Amino acid sequence: MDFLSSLSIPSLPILPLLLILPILGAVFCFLIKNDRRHTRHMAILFSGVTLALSLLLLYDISSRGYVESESYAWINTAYLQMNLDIGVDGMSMLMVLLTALLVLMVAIFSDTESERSNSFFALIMATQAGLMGVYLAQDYFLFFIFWEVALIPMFFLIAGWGGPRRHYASMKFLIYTHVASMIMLIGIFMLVITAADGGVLNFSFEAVKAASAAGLFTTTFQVVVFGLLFFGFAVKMPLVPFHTWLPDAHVEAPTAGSVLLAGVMLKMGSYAIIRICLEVLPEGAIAWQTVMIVLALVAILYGAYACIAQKDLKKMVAFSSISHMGFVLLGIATLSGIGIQFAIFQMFAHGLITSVLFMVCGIVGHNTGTRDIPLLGGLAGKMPIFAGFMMFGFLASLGLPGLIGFVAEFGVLMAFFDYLMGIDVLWPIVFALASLMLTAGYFTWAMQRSIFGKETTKIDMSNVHDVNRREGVALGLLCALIALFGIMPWLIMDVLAEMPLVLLGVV
Amino acid sequence: MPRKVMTMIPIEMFLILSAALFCIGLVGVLVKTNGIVILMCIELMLNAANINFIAFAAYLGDALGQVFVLMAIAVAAAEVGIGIAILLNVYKAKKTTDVDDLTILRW
Amino acid sequence: MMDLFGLDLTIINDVVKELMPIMPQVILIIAAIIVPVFGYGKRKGITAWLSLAAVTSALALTIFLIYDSYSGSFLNLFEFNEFTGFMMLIFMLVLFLVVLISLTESENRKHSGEYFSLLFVATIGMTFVAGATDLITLFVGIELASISSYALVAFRKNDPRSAEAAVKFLIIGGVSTAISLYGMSLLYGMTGTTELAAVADYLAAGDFTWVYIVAVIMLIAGFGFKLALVPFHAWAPDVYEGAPTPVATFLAAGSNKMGFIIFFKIFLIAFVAAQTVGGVPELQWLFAILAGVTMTVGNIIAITQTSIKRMLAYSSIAQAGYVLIVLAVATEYILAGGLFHMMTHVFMKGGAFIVVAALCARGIGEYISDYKGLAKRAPLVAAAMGLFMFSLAGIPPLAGFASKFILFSGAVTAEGTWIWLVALAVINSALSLYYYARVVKAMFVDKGATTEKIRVPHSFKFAIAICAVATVAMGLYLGPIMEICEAAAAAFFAMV
Amino acid sequence: MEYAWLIPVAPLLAFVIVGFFGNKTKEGGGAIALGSVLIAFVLSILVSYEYFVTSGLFDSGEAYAPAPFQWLVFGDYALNFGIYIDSLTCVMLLFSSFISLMIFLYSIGYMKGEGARKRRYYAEIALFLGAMLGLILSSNYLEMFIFWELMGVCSYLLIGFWSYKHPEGDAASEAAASAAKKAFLVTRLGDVCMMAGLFVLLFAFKSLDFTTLFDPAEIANVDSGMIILGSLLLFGGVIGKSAQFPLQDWLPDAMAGPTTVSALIHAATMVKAGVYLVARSYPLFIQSADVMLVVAVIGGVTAFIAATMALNNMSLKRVLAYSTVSQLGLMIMALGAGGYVIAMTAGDYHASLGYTAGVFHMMNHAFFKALLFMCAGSVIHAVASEDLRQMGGLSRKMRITSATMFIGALSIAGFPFFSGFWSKDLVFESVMNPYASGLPAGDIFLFLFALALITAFMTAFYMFRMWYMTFKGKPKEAAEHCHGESPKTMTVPLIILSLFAVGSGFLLFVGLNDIITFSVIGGEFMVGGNGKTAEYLFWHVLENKWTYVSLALSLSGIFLAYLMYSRRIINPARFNMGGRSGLYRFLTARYYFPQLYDQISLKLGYGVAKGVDYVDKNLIDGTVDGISNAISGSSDTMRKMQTGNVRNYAAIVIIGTMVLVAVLFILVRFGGV
Repeated sequence: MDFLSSLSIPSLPILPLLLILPILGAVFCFLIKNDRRHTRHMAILFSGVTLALSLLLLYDISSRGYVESESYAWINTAYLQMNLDIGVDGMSMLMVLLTALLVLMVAIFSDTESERSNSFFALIMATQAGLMGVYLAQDYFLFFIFWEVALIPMFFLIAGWGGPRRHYASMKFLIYTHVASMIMLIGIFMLVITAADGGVLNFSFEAVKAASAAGLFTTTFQVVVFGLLFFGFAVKMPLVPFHTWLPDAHVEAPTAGSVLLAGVMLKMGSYAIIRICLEVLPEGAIAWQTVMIVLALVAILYGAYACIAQKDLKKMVAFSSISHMGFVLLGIATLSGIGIQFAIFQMFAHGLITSVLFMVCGIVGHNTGTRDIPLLGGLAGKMPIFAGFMMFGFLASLGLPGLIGFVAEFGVLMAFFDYLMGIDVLWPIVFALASLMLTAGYFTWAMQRSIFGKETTKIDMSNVHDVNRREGVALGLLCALIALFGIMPWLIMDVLAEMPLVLLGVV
Repeated sequence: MPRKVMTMIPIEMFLILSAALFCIGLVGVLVKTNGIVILMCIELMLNAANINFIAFAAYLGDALGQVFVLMAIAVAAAEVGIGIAILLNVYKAKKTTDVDDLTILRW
Repeated sequence: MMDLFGLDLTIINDVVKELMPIMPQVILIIAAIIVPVFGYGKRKGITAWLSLAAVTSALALTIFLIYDSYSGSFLNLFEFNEFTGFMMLIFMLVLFLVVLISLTESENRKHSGEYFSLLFVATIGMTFVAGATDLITLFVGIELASISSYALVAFRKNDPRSAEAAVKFLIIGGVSTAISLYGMSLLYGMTGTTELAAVADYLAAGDFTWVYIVAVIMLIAGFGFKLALVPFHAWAPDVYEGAPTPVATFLAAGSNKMGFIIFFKIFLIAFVAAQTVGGVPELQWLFAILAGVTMTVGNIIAITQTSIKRMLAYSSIAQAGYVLIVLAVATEYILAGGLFHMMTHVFMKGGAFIVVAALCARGIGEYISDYKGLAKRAPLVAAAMGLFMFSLAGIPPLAGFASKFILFSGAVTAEGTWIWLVALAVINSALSLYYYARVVKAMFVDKGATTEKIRVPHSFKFAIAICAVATVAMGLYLGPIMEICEAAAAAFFAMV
Repeated sequence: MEYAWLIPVAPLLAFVIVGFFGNKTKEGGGAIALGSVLIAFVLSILVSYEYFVTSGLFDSGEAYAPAPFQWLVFGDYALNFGIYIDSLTCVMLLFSSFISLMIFLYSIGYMKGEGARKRRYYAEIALFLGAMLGLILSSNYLEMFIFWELMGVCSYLLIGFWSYKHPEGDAASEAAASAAKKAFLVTRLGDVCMMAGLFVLLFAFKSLDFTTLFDPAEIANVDSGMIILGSLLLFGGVIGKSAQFPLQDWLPDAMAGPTTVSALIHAATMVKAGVYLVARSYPLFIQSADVMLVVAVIGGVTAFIAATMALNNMSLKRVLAYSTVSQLGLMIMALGAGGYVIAMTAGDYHASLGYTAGVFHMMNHAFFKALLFMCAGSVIHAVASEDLRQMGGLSRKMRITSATMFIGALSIAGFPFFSGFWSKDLVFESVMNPYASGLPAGDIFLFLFALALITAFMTAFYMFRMWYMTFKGKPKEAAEHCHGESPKTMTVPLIILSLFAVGSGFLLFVGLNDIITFSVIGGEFMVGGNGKTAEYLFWHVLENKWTYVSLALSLSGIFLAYLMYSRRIINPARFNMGGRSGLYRFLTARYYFPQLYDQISLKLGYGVAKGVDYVDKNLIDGTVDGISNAISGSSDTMRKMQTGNVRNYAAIVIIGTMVLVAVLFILVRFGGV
């Protein structure tokens, strides 16, 4: 750490670099001649540097309450003021780290997309650029731009490298989420224009926050706008009943796509709910609290039940994400410091865990040629290491203590219980707890049918091989992190220490 | 009583006349299938407007209306000129000027 | 007084001063007269280059005039100000692009002189409309533009589709002309003058006598044809499909902008004039409804189109619907947004048509299915097309998104009267992504029958490049252009 | 004592090492695992010695609880990690590490044939033990819960050890997999309850440290309702882990794992954790007599039911499994009864007999049950079958095994002066106690006492039924190809343990009487110390008339078994009518508990899931697709309006104009909206 402190970090404009590097990476990957190894190495290089930078940033701002922001002039006309305001706080810092990490993992992991690999990796880097932007933006215009930018490369990833029904899935994904974000756009307009109050339209987060603090937003206004924004974010998260784009998209997407989609993209929704809805529209949040809680519980249980019924392993995992994102919303909906803290924690945890799960699904699909659970069985015999990873991932996902998932779920549920004690209604906790049972149920059942029991004869297992080195490295690293943060949760909690205070100042 | 008043035809008359002309032209456009005839009907409609202009000009004692009419006539002439040319072209291509036969481009 | 060979030069100076406001048009007029002459010489190619030179100089002059914010009027029929300048800029740009891609349009070898001069005349008409201060100027300008575009549409003599398109264009156009002329006559009768200002005052008064209603509706119906408002849109798809693609480009990118100017000059002015008494709510609501219907119908029909040109036609109907919001809301900010959207529309829609034209020139069909696997055959063109499509759909960070962003945000007013309209527009533009994405998917995802490369003529490449660059630049850095738009809007509001 | 945290760490470390490099080391990591547990055992001895003798904490009856390490702090809640040592901890540490040592040693021989999978086996049992030791040392409920769940997973892994490539074929591996799943889910149900309990307690106390929760002052200013709710939910966890009624049914299935694993689960680790939790949570539980009553009743019912199920079971290991469940029931019942008495006679109470009995019985049970399982293991090892009907006459071939197993059976049956005898009779008396001292719910306890007596009889009967069927009579087919006694690594532990099975009872009179006690003195809780004197207990047991009643029952049970299965004087078929009797089938079907579980999981789980799936596919997704279809459909119809006939276009224009007029007229008429 000495050499770190020795080189003066502020001289290094990390924040903009975090945005620029992925774009450069995309360009380079695209320009490189269509050679799988080189493009992959290029992608690994760029995402690695990005990860390193974000870690550097973390270390750099750790002394300053994990807050950092920079602003560059961009558009200033008689009517408009949109500047390149980028910055991080505890929450976005975690998300940035997650993005950088998962992209690196994906770059290490994916090797199966043989044709057009240069555009494949370019698209992945482009997605990273979009995601980074969403988490760094401090200006609504910028935020929305990146929000949409993240969409397009993902569309191409699904449509170009996806499964048999990729045309349907990609279109559905694109249109559905785009409609949602346009609705959200109306909300943003209303926010900014009401905040401007006849003056220059200043799109920066600060301006709107200030207006909210100054009480320019009446309660009815808040309720309406909260609804508009919340719909946009709910589709992204996704919440039942706005979720149907997700299973299709996941089932058809290539592994890398699924990992980024579930690992980071879904978080955009919950991130935005906290960042925008809660910070700017406190009264709206209070008005919508009950609805949010109901939606969260529905998502949790619905997702869990849907998992039980799935035959496709990947689809099951997709639904499990819905269920787990429900926990995130549950934490947010308590509108309490603990709840939000652990909602963010859960976002991070789910990001790590679900990546493992999707990688596992990818390996199954690739090595055995099918992800259909009834066709699988006794894989543990042929692919023991794989079975180990799968088991680890599933156990982590069902909230095994000692792994990151447990801490998050425990915290969220504790926050929810706290809230319930506050309003003296205890029974809703039962649903949340029931979901824990269901989760354990479908995961163990899936394991029993896919990796245990007698080796399947329905598919040709003769040339099935175990996890190879690339996959092993990626999965191993992720699993290690899952365990690490499960045992030392304070590493994350410290980053989040300031967050809820910031929010509770408003909520 | 002075003759001036006697010769004064109320403006409503002109308006009714022009309206009638306009409607005739309109109906013509809708019912006729021959391109040439349709062009003529359009001329009718234009002239209805012209009558309005003249009448108003007269009653307002203002020359602008007449200027406008001259412009309009010129324009109409040009339009017919182009129109005939186009219809000729069509006739060359399809040996008919019946607009109902021109339905390649649709949906 | 300076004096050369006993010849008083100040006279020239005076003439120039006199003609300064319409100098760009003068250049075009001269070109329109000269170019056909060369059309019968041996080296027909020269006509193209001549006209390119003319356009370029006119464009340059316009830009110069805008640059030093010149303003002046010509015989109180035509006034040049920032607004006029901006619109002229748009038309000149369109003309420039069209001339550019016509350089190598093989079918124009014969009569190419006439072709170009027709283009010029049409543009002259539009530019006069842009600066018109009098119904007469307005009418003459419109008719100049219309009549010469009839001829342009019919230009491909031995192509029945071209002829058919021309006939439809002609008949509907004629009817509309008649209707609008009748409306104008009524207005003249009511106001006793043909000055737009007076007309505006009359409309602003908003006493809904039968004459008033009939006149207003006739104007809307007559001019609605120009920008293909639903229900006056039926001609547009057929004409765009039938016309030679450069001409279609000209119409799509240029002539429907003229329609907007007319509406602005007659109605928007009136609404602004009545702003103090809260505008003319009835008419504004009428326009709001028109806007909603237009954008919805346009988008919905576009979804199932198979021919790209028709699809683009419907999409420009929808775009017209978006811009029509300006008339409903009638604030300076949204006018700026509307102008901005027109500007971006020139490049994205023009660019799209140019790509189609370029591929037509290389024998690629006009159907979406013909574009399968284009990314392999002509990567750069395909990329540009993708840009235009996404920009039209309003995907950031492209120009289309920026202009829509400002246009729609302008409609979200503090009292929130038009929220429903914004919602409708937003949903529409989200739906529109569907048919644009289909084209993109065909080009990039689907496998084509063949993968042999396509070489696009250089002039096309150049034009496409211009459009692509503009599409990206105006999206990423909309500051300067937005300032011009705001200046234009301010000038327009100052006219009241 | 500050190095006590090394006790669990040693096996955990072994888990990591073996898990990654096991195959490169001796016996697939067996050596390392053995070493780690040895370290743990030695350390436990040292720690206990320090606690009891040198530190002097024991004499003052207080716990060694150094300032914990802050693990997670949020809101005004603090979750810590630390160690908490009192006499109960020490006892648990000692016997579980010692027995694990024996089992690990035994495993070396037992798992010889397993080849490469040994690595996995040793890693997992090391983790298992580590979790158990960690749980024992935990200084708060969350820490406990974490290890608790870890054990759940280990049991899942170990029960499912043969879930693929089972030595006895695919069917068996399927069974193993489903048994593992069942064990995990059923215990998970309890764990979820416990988790809820944690929420309640955490909310009430703002902390989960024992030092806080067991502080009478703290308890005083917390709403008693919260405590009752919390302790009931905690007990839910116990029901799951210690296989109490109604969640007892996973344990018999858990026999699918290797026998050593069963021994580990039953004797040293998992199921004992539940009992330990009750004992540990005494200060909370005794806050309400009702809670304790519930505990006692659940225990009694379990003891009885499990014993009946064992009566006619034909699988060697399953009989032992049921006996475990039944014995656990006894322990829980004793604890409940003891606690009930304290709760009733609130305030000052001299050392709770029930507590002593429960913990003491847990310890003894650990010894003889480990012994029994390992004997069973060596039998199975020899005859490669678990079916009692296929054995017989083995005592000639395997002398040591049969002898040691006989001792174990005597001990569990409560034959005089064997370890089981002392603890069991203490249990009986503690259950009798509330009735004797005329407390409100005395009749219930009388009933429980009756159950206990019957259980004692049945226990003696089925244990010896098992023993006779295995070792006496003429050899059946499986017994034919039995190749003599098992290797030394297996028999040595048997002998050692059998010594304990005989003698461990006397520990009560050489100090244990003063160690495993719980007492409330002036509102202060005190674990250890202040117990009844040894000779008091000794004579107390011998003078108590109920002792002789239960003894008589046990003996008669043994005798009956002798008559039925050794001398064949009474034909068992007379009872079961050749398997046709309803009762017989009811028992073999385990009271139809498995079906009940399956039905519940099917209806609540799969049934609903199907419904949700249907809704998802048709209703929700259907709506989305429906909308898009509607749009494209309307698009199709609308584009057909574009007939291509110019006159229609003109007509459209005219009609449109008319409509506009109408619209504007309406707008004007109704005031511009």
